[in-house]
Amino acid sequence: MPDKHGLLKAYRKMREIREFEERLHVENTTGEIPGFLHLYTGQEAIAVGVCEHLTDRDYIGSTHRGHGHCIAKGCDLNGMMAEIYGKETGLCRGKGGSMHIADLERGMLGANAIVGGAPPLAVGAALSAKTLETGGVAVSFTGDGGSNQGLVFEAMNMAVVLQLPVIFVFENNGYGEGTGHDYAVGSRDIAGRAAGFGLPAVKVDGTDFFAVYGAMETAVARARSRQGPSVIEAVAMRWHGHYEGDAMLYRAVGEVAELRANHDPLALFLKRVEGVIPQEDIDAVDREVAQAIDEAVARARAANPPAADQVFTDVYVDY
Amino acid sequence: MSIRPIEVPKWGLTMEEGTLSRWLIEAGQPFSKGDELCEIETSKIANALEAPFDGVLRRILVQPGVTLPVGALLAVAAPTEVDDAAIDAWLAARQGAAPVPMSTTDAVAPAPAAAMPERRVVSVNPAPQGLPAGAGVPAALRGQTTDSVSATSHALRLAQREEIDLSRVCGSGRDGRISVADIEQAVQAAGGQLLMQNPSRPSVERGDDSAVAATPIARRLARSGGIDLRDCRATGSRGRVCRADVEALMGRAGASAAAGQPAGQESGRFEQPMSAMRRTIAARLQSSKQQAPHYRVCMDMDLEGLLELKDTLNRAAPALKLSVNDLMIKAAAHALMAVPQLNAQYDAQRQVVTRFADADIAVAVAIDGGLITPIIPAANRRSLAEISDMMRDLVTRAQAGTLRPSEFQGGSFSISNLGMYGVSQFDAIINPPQVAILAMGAAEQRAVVRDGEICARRQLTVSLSSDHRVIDGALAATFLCELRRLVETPALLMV
Amino acid sequence: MHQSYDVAVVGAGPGGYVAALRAAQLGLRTLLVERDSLGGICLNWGCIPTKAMLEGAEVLHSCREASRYGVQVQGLSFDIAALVRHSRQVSDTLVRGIAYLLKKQGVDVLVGSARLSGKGLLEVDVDGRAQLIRARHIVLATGARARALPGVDFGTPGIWSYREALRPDVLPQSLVIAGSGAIGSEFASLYNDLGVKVTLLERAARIMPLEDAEVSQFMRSQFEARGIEIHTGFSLDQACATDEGIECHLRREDGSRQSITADRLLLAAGISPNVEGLGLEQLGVAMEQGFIRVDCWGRTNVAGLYAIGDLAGGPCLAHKASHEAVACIEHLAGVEGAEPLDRSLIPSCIYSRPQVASIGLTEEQARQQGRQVRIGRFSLQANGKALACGETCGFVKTVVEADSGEILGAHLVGHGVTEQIHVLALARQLEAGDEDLARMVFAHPTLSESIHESILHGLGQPLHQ
Amino acid sequence: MSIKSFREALNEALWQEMERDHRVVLMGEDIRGGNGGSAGEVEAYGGVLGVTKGLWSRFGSSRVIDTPITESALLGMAAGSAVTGLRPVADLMFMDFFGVSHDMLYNQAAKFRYMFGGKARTPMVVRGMIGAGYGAGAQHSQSPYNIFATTPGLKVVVPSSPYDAKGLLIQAIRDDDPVVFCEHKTLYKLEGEVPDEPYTIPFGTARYTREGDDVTIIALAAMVQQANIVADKLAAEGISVEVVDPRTISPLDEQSILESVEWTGRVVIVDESAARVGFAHDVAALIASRGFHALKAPIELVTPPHTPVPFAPSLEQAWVPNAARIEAAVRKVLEA
Repeated sequence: MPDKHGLLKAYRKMREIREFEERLHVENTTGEIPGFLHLYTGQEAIAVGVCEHLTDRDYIGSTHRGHGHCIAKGCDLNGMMAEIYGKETGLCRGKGGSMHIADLERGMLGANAIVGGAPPLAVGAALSAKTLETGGVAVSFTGDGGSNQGLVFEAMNMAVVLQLPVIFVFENNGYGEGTGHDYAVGSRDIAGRAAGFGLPAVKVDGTDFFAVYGAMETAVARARSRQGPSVIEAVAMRWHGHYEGDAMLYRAVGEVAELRANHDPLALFLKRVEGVIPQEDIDAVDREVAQAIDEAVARARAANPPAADQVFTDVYVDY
Repeated sequence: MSIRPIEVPKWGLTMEEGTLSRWLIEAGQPFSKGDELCEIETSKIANALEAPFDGVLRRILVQPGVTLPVGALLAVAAPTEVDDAAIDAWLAARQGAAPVPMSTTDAVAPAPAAAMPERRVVSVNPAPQGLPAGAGVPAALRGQTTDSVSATSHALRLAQREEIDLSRVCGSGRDGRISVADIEQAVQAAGGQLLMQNPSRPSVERGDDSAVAATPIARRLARSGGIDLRDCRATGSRGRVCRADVEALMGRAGASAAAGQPAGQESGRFEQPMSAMRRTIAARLQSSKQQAPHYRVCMDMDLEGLLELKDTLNRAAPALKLSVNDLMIKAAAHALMAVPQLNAQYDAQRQVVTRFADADIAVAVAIDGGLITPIIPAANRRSLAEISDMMRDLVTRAQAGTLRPSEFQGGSFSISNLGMYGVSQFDAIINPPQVAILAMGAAEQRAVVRDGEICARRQLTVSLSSDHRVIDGALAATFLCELRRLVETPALLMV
Repeated sequence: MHQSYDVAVVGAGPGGYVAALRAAQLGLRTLLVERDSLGGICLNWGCIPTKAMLEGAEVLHSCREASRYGVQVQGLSFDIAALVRHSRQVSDTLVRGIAYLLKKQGVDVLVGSARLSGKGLLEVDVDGRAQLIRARHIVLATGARARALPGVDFGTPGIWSYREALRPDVLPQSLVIAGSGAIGSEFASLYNDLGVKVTLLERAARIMPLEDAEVSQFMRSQFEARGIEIHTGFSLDQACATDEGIECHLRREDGSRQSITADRLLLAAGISPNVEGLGLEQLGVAMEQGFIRVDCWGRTNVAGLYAIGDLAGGPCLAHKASHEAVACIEHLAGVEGAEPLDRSLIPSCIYSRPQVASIGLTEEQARQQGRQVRIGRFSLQANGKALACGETCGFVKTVVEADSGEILGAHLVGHGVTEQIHVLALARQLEAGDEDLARMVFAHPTLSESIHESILHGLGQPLHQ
Repeated sequence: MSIKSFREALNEALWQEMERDHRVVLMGEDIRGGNGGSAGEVEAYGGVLGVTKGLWSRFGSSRVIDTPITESALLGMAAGSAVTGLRPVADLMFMDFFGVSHDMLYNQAAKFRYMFGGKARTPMVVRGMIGAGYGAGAQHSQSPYNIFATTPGLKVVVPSSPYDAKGLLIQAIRDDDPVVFCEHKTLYKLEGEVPDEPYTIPFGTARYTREGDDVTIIALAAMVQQANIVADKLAAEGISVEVVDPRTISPLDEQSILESVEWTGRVVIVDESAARVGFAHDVAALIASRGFHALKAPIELVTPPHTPVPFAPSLEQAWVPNAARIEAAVRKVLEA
């Protein structure tokens, strides 16, 4: 359980994610944003609950639904927004986009548009941490859809074989694209299946910041003390479609409304900290975050697109 | 290993020489890449030469105040473990690149004249064997390439063949690697031209397409269009190349050749672009006039004896049609044998004077739109009849434009004669890389004093222009004295 | 006018003017000297005006034969003066054309008599004033003239050379022609057609002695059929004017004599080169049988001096002179690919009626050279076009080397053969063999088909005989 | 300088680079071998063909990492560790196995730098065997370097001699980009002079193993040896053959290829990768588009047929390009 300062910081992160994603949900309709958007709303507690245990020497590997992970890991909001707008001021200079936001200085190994792509990379980052003795750990985020990929299994096995400081976080948000978790995950139990690889695996409520935070505390402690990898399955349904524009014909009428009413991670968080954090502090954070997101959008829109000659740069370090 | 030269750098495209102002480090001192080694002045700038690599300055070859062409050797660097003998050997191997200050021609050492009989060339410093190689390479690029330069295999081969120093060529490839195209570009930028020909079988045989079965028309068409019949398809009867095949190839070649635009023309004013020949003449003579310090020595000669000899011979033999010019060529050739220093070529870049065993005399011939200098090779060994016949043939073919390049390129000495226009005397510009040219006026009746009496004699005035870098006044005068002796006692020409 | 030239050409006939044109084309400064008129004998007194005259005779002949085609010509009359006028006009037109060409190419033309005054020096007498010309190369192309015979004086009225024969004021009653070469035979045919009683004398055993024996034999029978009296094996000893006309004294080889009298005597017994007054002796120019000795490029033994055309030896034909001119100039100018003239490729033509055209070797010459030959023959009597035209008089004879198939020679007699001969000239030039010609498609009906048939005959594959 | 085999040269390169830089780690199945076996702590393999022999004994398990048979995780771990500070050398064993793991190379490692706006470096090397000739069958005999070379972001090395193998492998390890290092299995025993000290050969510099005037043969790996045989044989007939070994096909030394073509005007390209859309076709297109004017004859390609690699030795010999086929191609372009 973090202290008051930590709680307010966690809240600010969750609020940032919420504002960022809801603002994109609106801005996307202007047609100014190229490509696909996969929004994280509803899962804020997972990213923040995990990343509050991490520092810049620790690495995370993300998914195509990566905005929340980026913000939680400390990526610059302006840089992220500009990247999503495809501008030269973006974190990846407009060459990555929403699905490939990365910030290696923050330990963010990149959102990853290949489902199941992060775990092997996180294994590699953990190998670096172990070999170079940085004391760092590596975390991979994978969805319930990605949990079925063979290379995810390979990664878990490798991590166990080499006893690497890596934590595999499975965010079970109910759907892999338009296919339900209950259909696609044969055992219907991601954590239970993972345990078979020979590592501790727990299942928590992903809308509950404190549950995630607690599970991660244990896993990080194991990793940092060279006790090997862990698995956390966190369940939190997404509020938006697979991508922006998804008609969500696969969801029952009222499902999302019910989520908004009863499973809002931010609301649940505020309820828990009632009396601990003064309301005016909360209000101040809300105001500041709204302002920051306003500014990020304005800056992103005003920024220049990358010059055409940039198409040729950054393929190789040296060629 | 790794004895490396410190050379006069090329700062900017137009720099051709630099004067060493002072050394900033002493012999024996080590230096690092980027250290300033010495100061060099050019006509445009004074600048410090930065060390292109790490090393120890082992030997300073040039003292302050000396002017040297770009690429000339200033000093030698080598690690301390390299002994002096190795450096001496290295210097000797670096053919002819020994520092010969431009300002002191006296410094040309009387070197062991290593004769190369097959070429009949005697060189003050050993000349490279393949004389045609490097012919189109401007002096600024000539030299030996050290193995530290990054270049493609063909670029290295080309550099070796054409004697190009690749350190003076900018590479456009990865990490500055030099390609064949880079060399071509550098040579062109410096005003030269490379003949890129693979001497392998297809090129050697080029032109000899007689073995190809072809119709007479196709053969003729191909010849006139410069088409090699072996490049043509053979769709004609009995597997022969026919007209259509040749034309198909011409069509492809012709499509890429742009049609020339007629020159702009306003009322009363005509712009005429310089012809290629004019441009060449302009460039060569301008460079000669600017670079070679010309001076003239004149002398009158009595022609009575020579004219009498000429008439006697012409009368006696139908096959002889000697002119004064023919006899003067012969006389000059003999005089050059007596004063061989004038029978030479000078390579300012390499600071080498090449002397020739035979007098290859170039004779200036006016042709439409310019002039050309066909050569009587080994005029000293030819009879008057041969010289006369060759001259008539060369001059006629010069007019008709049918001379081959080998007939007008090179030469060890030139003669220009304007006597037929009634010119008494004139000065000529040296035809580089030669070192002297003889200008002949008309044979004129002049009142001269002989044995205290004024009498009319036919006289000729000649003017010798010499390059003072190589030929001093006394030498020029010696040559003219010898020439006069031969002209006034023409029977000597028969010997 | 320049002070000095690269090339000076003396004589503006078909050799000289072509040499000057070619030299100027190659960029050489060129002078052409002519003492009379441009075009030389060929244009003024030879090839061209005779053809104009012969065409007149041909038309007259056709009119006489017209009734065969149902054409009735009444009141047919002939005016020799008008024909002469036409002939002169043709010459004038061509001469003007030459002058234009020379001017266009930048050739300087000097009218006067030239004389070599030294090596590379020409002295030209222009209206009595001597002009000195210096030239690196001097090309002599002064041509030739009708050869005079001992005992026969050209000054005598009634004794003609071709010049007089080309412009008679009136037609003579009778004409004796000495010499049955091209000139003699053409005039014999011409004057016979014009209604003159013609007697043709030939010192050799047959007329047209340079042609194939079969041609001579055929032409003799043709001429005799037309009423031309022919005496072969006779030489003209003497001719003198009498009241009855020109009395010609003839002598046989065996010494027996005979005399004939006619209104006019035309001397056509060969030609003499115009070597006189050129100053050749002073320069030591080497001669050979009256002609200037030259190599295949026209070079004499004197440096820078050349001779081409009739002056340099036979055959004395305009086209031979022109070819020599080009070869000579191209060689001295160093033109790549210049080739000397191959004399075996020169066709020769006699514009008599019927015409004679030939190229290469006669059958006799070929056999004398020891070559195995196959002879092809074809008579125009079997040629459809000839029948249609009523020109069945003539034949084609081809001489082909047996092993190589090379067309060694061809001999044509008949209407228009002077045009048809070029098929065979082309074949020789391109070294097409008889098998190639056998495969060649000849249009039907043409007179040229006879060539095809003769070739086929030689190959033993005749179609129409 | 001493005589070493291709295999020894590679081993020496790895050894020297691991000595020089503690960030260099090796990973792959059985690069040590023996892990978890009943024989205890032994080096059972040192690589299936012995390339990594002795390295585990020297550098230990933390730097010579035996992995499970798990190519995806292997390359993923290599990519992830490369982008976070290590310089891994992953041994794929047979390059044919790229199929089960290609995402980590194709979508991840190759793209990091570009996709992340130039902020990532991925200094990893993927070693693997290529080539037919050992009767290894359709799944262990291919030469898929053409497939790697299509991917921007990957560098592809195909050495043909011990000297090149060492210099290029050291360069590959020191290179900050992902490098696919293709070792032709028939070359391992090939011996040649190799300097004892470490050295690098810059990528994108072709080597002319023979210089000549009449025909250019462009070849890689084992085909270079075949081309050299042909060049030496034809030299005796007065036919002068130039053999160009590009050594790396990405980057490709286009200049050296084009200059040789400019010089000779006649080209034979030998390529073991594919009958269609292979390295040979790429180089032929390069020459056709930028060196067409120099060509005196149509370009001749010598490739395997468009079939999988057959097993039976008689079939495999017919499949793989050899000196006889190269010689025939050279004669064909000379006659054209």
